[in-house]
Amino acid sequence: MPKVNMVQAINLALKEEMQRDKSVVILGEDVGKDGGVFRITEGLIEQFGTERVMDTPLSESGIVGAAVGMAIYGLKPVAEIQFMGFIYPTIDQLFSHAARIRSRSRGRFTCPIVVRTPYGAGIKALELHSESTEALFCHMPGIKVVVPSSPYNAKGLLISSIRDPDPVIFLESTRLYRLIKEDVSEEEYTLPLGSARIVQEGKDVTLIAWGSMLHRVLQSVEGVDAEVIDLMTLSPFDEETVYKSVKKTGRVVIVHEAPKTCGFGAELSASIAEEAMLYLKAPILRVTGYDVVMPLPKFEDYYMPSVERIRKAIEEVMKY
Amino acid sequence: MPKVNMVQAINLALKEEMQRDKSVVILGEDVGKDGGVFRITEGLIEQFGTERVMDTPLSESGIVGAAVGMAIYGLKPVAEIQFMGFIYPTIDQLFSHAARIRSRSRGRFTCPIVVRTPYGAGIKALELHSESTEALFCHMPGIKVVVPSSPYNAKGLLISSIRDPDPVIFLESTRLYRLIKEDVSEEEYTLPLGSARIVQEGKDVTLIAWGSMLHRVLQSVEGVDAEVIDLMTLSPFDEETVYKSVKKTGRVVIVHEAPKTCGFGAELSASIAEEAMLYLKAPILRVTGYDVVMPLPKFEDYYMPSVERIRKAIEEVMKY
Amino acid sequence: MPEKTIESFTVQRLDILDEKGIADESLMPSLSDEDIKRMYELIVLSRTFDQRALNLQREGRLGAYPSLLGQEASQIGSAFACEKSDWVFPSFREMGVYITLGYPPHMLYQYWAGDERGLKISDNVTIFPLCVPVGTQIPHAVGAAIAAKYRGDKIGIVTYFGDGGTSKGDFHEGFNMAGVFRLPVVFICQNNQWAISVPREKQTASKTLAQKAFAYGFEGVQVDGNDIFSVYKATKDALEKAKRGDGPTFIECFTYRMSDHTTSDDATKYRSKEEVDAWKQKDPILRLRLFMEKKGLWTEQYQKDIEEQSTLIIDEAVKEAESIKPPHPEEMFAYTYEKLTPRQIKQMKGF
Amino acid sequence: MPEKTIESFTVQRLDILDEKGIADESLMPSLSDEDIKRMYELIVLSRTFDQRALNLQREGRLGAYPSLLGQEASQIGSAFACEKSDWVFPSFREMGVYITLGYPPHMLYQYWAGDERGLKISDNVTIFPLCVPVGTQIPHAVGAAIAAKYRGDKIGIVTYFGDGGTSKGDFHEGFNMAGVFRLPVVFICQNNQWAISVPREKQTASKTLAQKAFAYGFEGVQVDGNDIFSVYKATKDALEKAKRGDGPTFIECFTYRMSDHTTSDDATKYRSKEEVDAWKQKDPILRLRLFMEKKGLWTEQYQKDIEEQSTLIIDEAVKEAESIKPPHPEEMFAYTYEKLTPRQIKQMKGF
Ligand SMILES: Cc1ncc(C[n+]2csc(CCOP(=O)(O)OP(=O)(O)O)c2C)c(N)n1
Ligand SMILES: Cc1ncc(C[n+]2csc(CCOP(=O)(O)OP(=O)(O)O)c2C)c(N)n1
Ligand SMILES: [Mg+2]
Ligand SMILES: [Mg+2]
Repeated sequence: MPKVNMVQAINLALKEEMQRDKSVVILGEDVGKDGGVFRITEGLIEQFGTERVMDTPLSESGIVGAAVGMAIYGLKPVAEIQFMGFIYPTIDQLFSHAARIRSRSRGRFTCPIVVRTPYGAGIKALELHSESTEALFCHMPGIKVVVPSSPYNAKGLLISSIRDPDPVIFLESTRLYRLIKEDVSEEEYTLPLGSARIVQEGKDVTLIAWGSMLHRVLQSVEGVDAEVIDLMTLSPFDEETVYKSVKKTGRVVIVHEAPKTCGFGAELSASIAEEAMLYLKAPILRVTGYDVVMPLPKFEDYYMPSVERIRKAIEEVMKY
Repeated sequence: MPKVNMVQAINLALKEEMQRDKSVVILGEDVGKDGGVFRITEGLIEQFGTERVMDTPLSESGIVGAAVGMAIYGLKPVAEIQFMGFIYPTIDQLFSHAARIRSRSRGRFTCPIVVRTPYGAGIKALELHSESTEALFCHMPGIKVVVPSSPYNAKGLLISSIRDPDPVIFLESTRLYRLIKEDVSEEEYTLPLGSARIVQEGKDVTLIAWGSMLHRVLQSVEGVDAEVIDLMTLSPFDEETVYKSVKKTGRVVIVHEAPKTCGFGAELSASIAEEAMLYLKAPILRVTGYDVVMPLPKFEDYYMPSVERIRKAIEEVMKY
Repeated sequence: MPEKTIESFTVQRLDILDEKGIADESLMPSLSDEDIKRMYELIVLSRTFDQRALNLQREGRLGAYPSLLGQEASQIGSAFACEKSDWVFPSFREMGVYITLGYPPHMLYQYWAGDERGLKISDNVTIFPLCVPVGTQIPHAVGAAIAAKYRGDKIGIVTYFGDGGTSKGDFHEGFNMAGVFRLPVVFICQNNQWAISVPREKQTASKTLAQKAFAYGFEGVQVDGNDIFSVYKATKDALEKAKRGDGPTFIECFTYRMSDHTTSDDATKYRSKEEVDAWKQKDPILRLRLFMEKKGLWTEQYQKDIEEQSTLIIDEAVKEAESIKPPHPEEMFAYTYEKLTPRQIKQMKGF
Repeated sequence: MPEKTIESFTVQRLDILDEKGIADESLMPSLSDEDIKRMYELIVLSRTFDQRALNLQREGRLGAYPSLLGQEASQIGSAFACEKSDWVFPSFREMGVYITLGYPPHMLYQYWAGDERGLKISDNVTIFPLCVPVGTQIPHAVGAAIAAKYRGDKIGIVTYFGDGGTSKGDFHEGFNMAGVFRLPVVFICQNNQWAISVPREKQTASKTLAQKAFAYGFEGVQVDGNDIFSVYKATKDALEKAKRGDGPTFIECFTYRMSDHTTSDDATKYRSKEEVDAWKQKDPILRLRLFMEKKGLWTEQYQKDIEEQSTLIIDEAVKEAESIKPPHPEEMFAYTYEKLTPRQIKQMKGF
């Protein structure tokens, strides 16, 4: 099995699905000849032509709006938004339409689109190139949100997302794109949406993370008997796995890079406080980005949850 | 003191601020001759002219974007978005710009805009006329979110919002517009942003709500020694008041009409689970809208948190 | 500045049937007597539907409702030009379009009474559900056209919006893509002169709406939107052009909203009786009737017959709409995703 | 269809200075020799700034950086037409505009090194911070123009964007409002033929970008964007028109992005060497030099002097930018709101 990074794994998933299913098409800015600014779609226009790999005008709302129309007609469009900071103009099409097509038409029409976008900090990029606002999309019933954490699960989750009959936001950590290589089969495989994965079992404390923060968590749990959960799908999230772990450990630390207030950590914590309160031995702590406008690179390291901050939170809950 | 409803109270606040400060101007769809579809701006164009009460083209993003530019230049624009369901196309201008003007220019420029919009269900309206997605705006540092619950506090909070040096989303419950009348002084008064109000003191359970749900909560607490908090400002919310109450009662029920997952109740619950865990006697419960696309009128009553559902939650936490 | 000219345009206007019912024969599209009668009957049916909706709303049996009064020629003329296989993406006022395409009137009433089951379109009608957020359906039409072109389906995609809709960003992004990809879309703007209380000249400073198409490299044309023959012809030609692979067309139907914006609105607050009265002379049904009378296609008896027929259909539709059992609360969850989420199942079981 | 014409337009193009440095005297704007030399010196300074930025980036001392190479005439010609009191809303590639308006170069380096303090504009320069989300600054210019008009300030508002920016919804909504309210805005599009890898003809199907203005009821003009006199004249005229109260103007500067999109891009992937080489002949600095030489305003010595001068300024700017102490972590919180929230205070104190 070839060892590939996440860019290659995502490229592989797209290629395989396009080979398998003629209704899968790609659209976005610079996805064609340029192969995407992160090279995710490299080689696809050569293999599948301009009809299936469409360079669009600079129109985020138009891209997602057109994808909705394509899906209504029966295609399975995979739209790329160049950075998560440019997804905001698509929110109207996502929330007013993509999320509601099935409901509005009582199932006559559906909206199986995937909106892929690079998210998160860690590559010292420009303003609006480091956003991590995944929680916004988890508050919209009708939309699913998926965040892979490795080449292997990126491929399996993307294929599932493309095959999913409902709209999926697929968030790819820019920091992870080229950070890790993994064995990724060129055979077809899928990973189910809505299922978390226990990366490491443990008894004393449950750590919950997704995307690039998972790796920081793994660096932080040394010497602790920690159970580490990679959520992978945020909406709908795998409640069962979370509660089961929390009921076992009685302690929870949630880590994400988005600002704390109303981040997805809030939902996790609230769900736990509702469903597993009696098992808790300590306050549920969140280690997150600060409640500030996402800063430029000079502040980036300070903004991001560090190993040190995560350790401190673990120590804190272990006091109880 | 005249007894007025919320429509009149908001109208009064706008009129007073426009009289006091020439830099306060209004823009939006149908805010002029028509006086707004809910009659909030009635009479203002006659009094202040078309230069200060601007009917705009049908362009939500343009309205908020123009308001940002006006604020940068030194005005204090109050923009009306006709219904909260049409605020989604403004999210890009709000999150990419309004929230960041101060930070991006390190304080050289600021963005004192108010975006008013009717929100929530309860008037059996069309699709996208009953949205309650306040939580989205609470996840964006740089933005404040205010939700009045009565004519009196609507006036005081709106005046504070207009005078606030930062962008404020001001959410007006359509259900409350004409539901209650209250004494509202024609004298100038303000209510501070970021402060909650204890509507009713109690010892056994803390209920937290805002906007129209506050009234449903008040109907539900009969016979219970409940402390009821009207949050009024969601971002930044009054942590001190919330924790103090929770530490006293040890039981919490949060009520909102937005879908449960990632609603603002999640943040409240998570904050409490972090800061006051050791005082809690029972799970923190949320009584909310369901995790479905906001339905049309035939389902509205079933969707909204009912007195019965709230009572049931109170009974549940009282079991502990 | 004295400069050189590098591009030029003209905006055309099409008028066939005048207010007196006289048609310019040189421009007249080919329509059989049966077609013309069918068009007329659809206008009468739509108007009957509309009038009843206003009554039902007044009685609290429907929610807020947007009347199509005055826009029948624009709606029925254009929809009549569609083939069964064409796709239509309407805005929210297109009850005349729905009816022309064979959508069951009782389902429209059901929807306007606040029951989303009214939007469960049957598989053989390719008209999309009503779109409430103005202008946002335009990119859907564009996307469907991309898909149809990709599949090699020789069909046209029609989308409707108002003069207000032309101000939205999605209008721009959709039109621009349609131009770039030369898509088989027919964009139909019912310029009814008002967007709630905002008059056309405050909506945009361009003299016509039609000219906006030139910004995207394709043709825009203005037609008398109260003249069903002009609307029909322009739509028919545009659909043929689309199917030939010659790209999109923008048709501005110059018409008038005779009614309040919706039943929640009071138009007397912002527009004059004189203006409304002037437009009454231009009633689309009046001039078609005069035309048909001259051709011997219209008689008093015919009028009575089709009015009766329409009333019957509408009576039946109301009865059917109101006899439908209220939806089961569980249905509220059923169409969020293909499958219920575990959390939804928990919520359904009661708090 | 035979119809009647109800509106017509022509799109004009302005060319003054040709590639050989010969100016059409009948069109030449009034500029003193000193003005012309100042313009030239600003081009040289901008190019020195730009070249250094590319070097610094290569050495890891700046982040990703978008070169303005080739667009100097468009940027400096237009900014030179601005008065001190005019307001400017740039996009992200307008380092030449910033420099022309007197923005300290060291702050630009500071910003591109990832330090937002570089955007803390001093009170006497009314140019707005760089805007990263393409096209979204256009409504800000429109809003500022509404405010200026309301205040009775007789100023012009200038905003810059690229050919890619014309596809965004905010372009449309902003332009439309500017037309409706007849605002004192000058919209400047640097059509540099590329939006990253998307060529101009795939961005939109209209023959010119200038013609898009007619969709909003005001004038659009195309100018040779590599000819500083054309750009200057068009901008100056448009600003005067704006200040007279005669509304907005759209200027398409027809130019070319000589460099990669940014330092993260590799343009050889998607465009040919031939195309780039052809545009080298049209270099804006070359033709201005030829013009000045003929007028006796340019000598080898002059060139050496101003190059030295520019290098000195840029050396100084780099030194200053790099000697600034890193910001204190607490500064990260300071500009979210006017006052810190209780939660921020808690966060600042450490988790
Ligand atoms: C995006 C959006 N903004 C505001 C509204 C509220 N609204 C409903 S219809 C309407 C006016 C629409 O005018 P036009 O496009 O001319 O269509 P018409 O009503 O004349 O048929 C407005 C402002 C809406 N539905 N969607
Ligand atoms: C809304 C948005 N989408 C995507 C991007 C990523 N991006 C940065 S520049 C650019 C191309 C811009 O092209 P153009 O407007 O012609 O300006 P130019 O780069 O040529 O100066 C893109 C797609 C962005 N910054 N903003
Ligand atoms: Mg209209
Ligand atoms: Mg460009």
